[in-house]
Amino acid sequence: MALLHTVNKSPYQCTSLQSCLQHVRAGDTLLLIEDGVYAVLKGGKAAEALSAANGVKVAALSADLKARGIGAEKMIDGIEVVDYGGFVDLVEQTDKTQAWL
Amino acid sequence: MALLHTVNKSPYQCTSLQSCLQHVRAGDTLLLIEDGVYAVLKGGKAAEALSAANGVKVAALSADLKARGIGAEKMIDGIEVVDYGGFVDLVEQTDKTQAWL
Amino acid sequence: MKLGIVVYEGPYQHEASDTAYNFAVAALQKGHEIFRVFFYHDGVNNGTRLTTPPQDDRHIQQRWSELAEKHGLDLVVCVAAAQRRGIVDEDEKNRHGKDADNIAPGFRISGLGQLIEAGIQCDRLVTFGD
Amino acid sequence: MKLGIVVYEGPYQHEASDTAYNFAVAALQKGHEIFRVFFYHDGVNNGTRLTTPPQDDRHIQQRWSELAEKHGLDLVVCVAAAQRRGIVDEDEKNRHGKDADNIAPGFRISGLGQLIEAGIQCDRLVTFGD
Amino acid sequence: MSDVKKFLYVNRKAPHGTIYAWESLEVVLIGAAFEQDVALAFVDDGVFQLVKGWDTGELGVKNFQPSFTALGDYDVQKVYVEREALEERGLTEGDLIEMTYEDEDDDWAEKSSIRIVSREEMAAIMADSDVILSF
Amino acid sequence: MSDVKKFLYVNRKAPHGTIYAWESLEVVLIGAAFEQDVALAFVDDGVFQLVKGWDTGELGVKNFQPSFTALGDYDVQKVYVEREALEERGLTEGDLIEMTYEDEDDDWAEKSSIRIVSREEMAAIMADSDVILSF
Repeated sequence: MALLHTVNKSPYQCTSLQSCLQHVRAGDTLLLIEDGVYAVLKGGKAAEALSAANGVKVAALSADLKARGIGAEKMIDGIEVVDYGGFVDLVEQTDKTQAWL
Repeated sequence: MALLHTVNKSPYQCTSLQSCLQHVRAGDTLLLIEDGVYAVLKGGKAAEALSAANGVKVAALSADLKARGIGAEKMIDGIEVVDYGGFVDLVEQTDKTQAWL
Repeated sequence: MKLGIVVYEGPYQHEASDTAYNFAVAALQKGHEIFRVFFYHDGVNNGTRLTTPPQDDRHIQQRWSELAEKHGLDLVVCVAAAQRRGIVDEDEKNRHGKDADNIAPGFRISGLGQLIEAGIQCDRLVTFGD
Repeated sequence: MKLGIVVYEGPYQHEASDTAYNFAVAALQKGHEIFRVFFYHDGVNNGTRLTTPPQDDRHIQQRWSELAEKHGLDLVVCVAAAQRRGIVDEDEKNRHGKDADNIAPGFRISGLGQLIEAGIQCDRLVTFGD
Repeated sequence: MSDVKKFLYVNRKAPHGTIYAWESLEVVLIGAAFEQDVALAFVDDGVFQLVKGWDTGELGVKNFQPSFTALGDYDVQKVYVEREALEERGLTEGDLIEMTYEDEDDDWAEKSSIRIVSREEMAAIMADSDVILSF
Repeated sequence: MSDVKKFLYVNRKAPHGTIYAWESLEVVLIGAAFEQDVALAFVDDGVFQLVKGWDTGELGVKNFQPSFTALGDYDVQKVYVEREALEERGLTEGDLIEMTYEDEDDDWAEKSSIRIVSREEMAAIMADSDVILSF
């Protein structure tokens, strides 16, 4: 029963990414949306926690990355960038969604 | 020019208390309100940071403590409990207020 | 798949309603069915027709109303949450003796059971909030 | 002292409006002057008269309206923020061609300059938000 | 798909500061009528919702804690509370309200609904549910 | 009290996720007409408001970043950005938009409004202000 976890808060302001990462299981997918996309910033303190998430696919929403000026050159490796259609696909490919509000 | 800093978020959910404590100066006052009062819990991880705030008066709003079941026996030492009138007095005794929203 | 979408925050203040809307559009484009969009907590504030956002910005309520009309979406505003926030339709206006209503086209006010029903009926429930 | 109070969040969803109200009552009891209460961001939602909260709970809008009447408080709702959220008085209703208004007694809609003026005139500005 | 789904209410926010805790509880109360398999999860600041001894008089908001206590009457029997979340906050099970249900398979004996689980168990509980209502 | 007060706008939130950043900027623009001594502070996630290169088309919201760039025309000359906040987020001054003003005391030379300051300096700037508008 794979979960799609969505995180929408900046990891610099809020502990929700951290809590999410403590509850993900191998095979789950984590999708960063809204201010949650700031977790992908290369050289940022929050990126370390993200890099350590083993066995979990990590994606980020393109609309939110672009709106915040986060281009590919500013992102850590291993992040799949998806558009809203890709978000829908992730919801379909997993069994249910948990929003870490 | 002494500041009154108000923090209204749980330190377990949000980094605003941490940021506030990085910006307080000797002679300032910190007032915990709303979910911010959870910082006073004895034995809680967040209480350590609060105890380390040197030269700063730390107060917490009684209405918010009571509403959350936080009695004196659950609080770390050194916290002044004030009611809404005491909040008003703190505003008057300091030069200006910064809300760490 | 059959989707339920849940929105917890009002328009403009939080991005939640924008994300939910963009997600809904993408899901419809991919041919999925949206069983219901349920507005809860401050999310009920998406359903007032009295907003006038700046002309060079998106009109969040109108977007929802137009999407509902085009695709027959069921936009449900929780009645208990709506009473706390002042979202009122004709029935609620009469029931509570109010002198105005403000519900937008395509939205309807109903009970929390509609959220549970969405959970039962839908293949997936996706929540957007703060 | 002369106080300015600023409220950034709507009723019920966040505690901000409760804290601001309780603070205002305490300040008045101590003989301080409240120059203005300025409602910004979602705070404008405190100013709708269409809410019907549960009978065993506080009525946030009515409390503000009654406090304003009793003490001659100036409750100002920011017009730009109000337009985004659908808080409308008679003038705004006519200006934007709306068919209803929802402003509560004791509240008035005005510009952001009222916030700056409060900053200039008041001895202290105290902000409540999320 | 079976007729009965496993509903999991995940509560992660402190009470009073926002209305999420209270309005989440209202969903649970309404949802009880739908005869689904219901469980509640309290993680992160959600555990503060169950800390006993609320006195909301000075704050001036309704005290909705009694409704938690009444959940047993609504046939809510599974209340999972994360041990690590309690420990980080300096709390123990003794700080929490009592929540009970009557076990019809055991001569209606009154039993505690609260089950303290590890973070790993909590993750498994989420994975095992059919529908997650996130608050 | 002098006729002119030192107004400090403290911005601590990321753009887009909430409207605080945008509506804060609207206050600055209106406030400019009041001829007070105005300064902006960007701490915590507030520094994200100044990261250049926003493209809000796919998200579908208005791009209000140009209004930051125009603040010089509103006589906003002091924009303090906290160094530690940038560093923790993997950012440098080069990631930020350009903000300039024309210095009337220096033959209207165009100068950068952005001043990178330490956390300790930021605390002193807060202490030195008369009115803090917190966002």
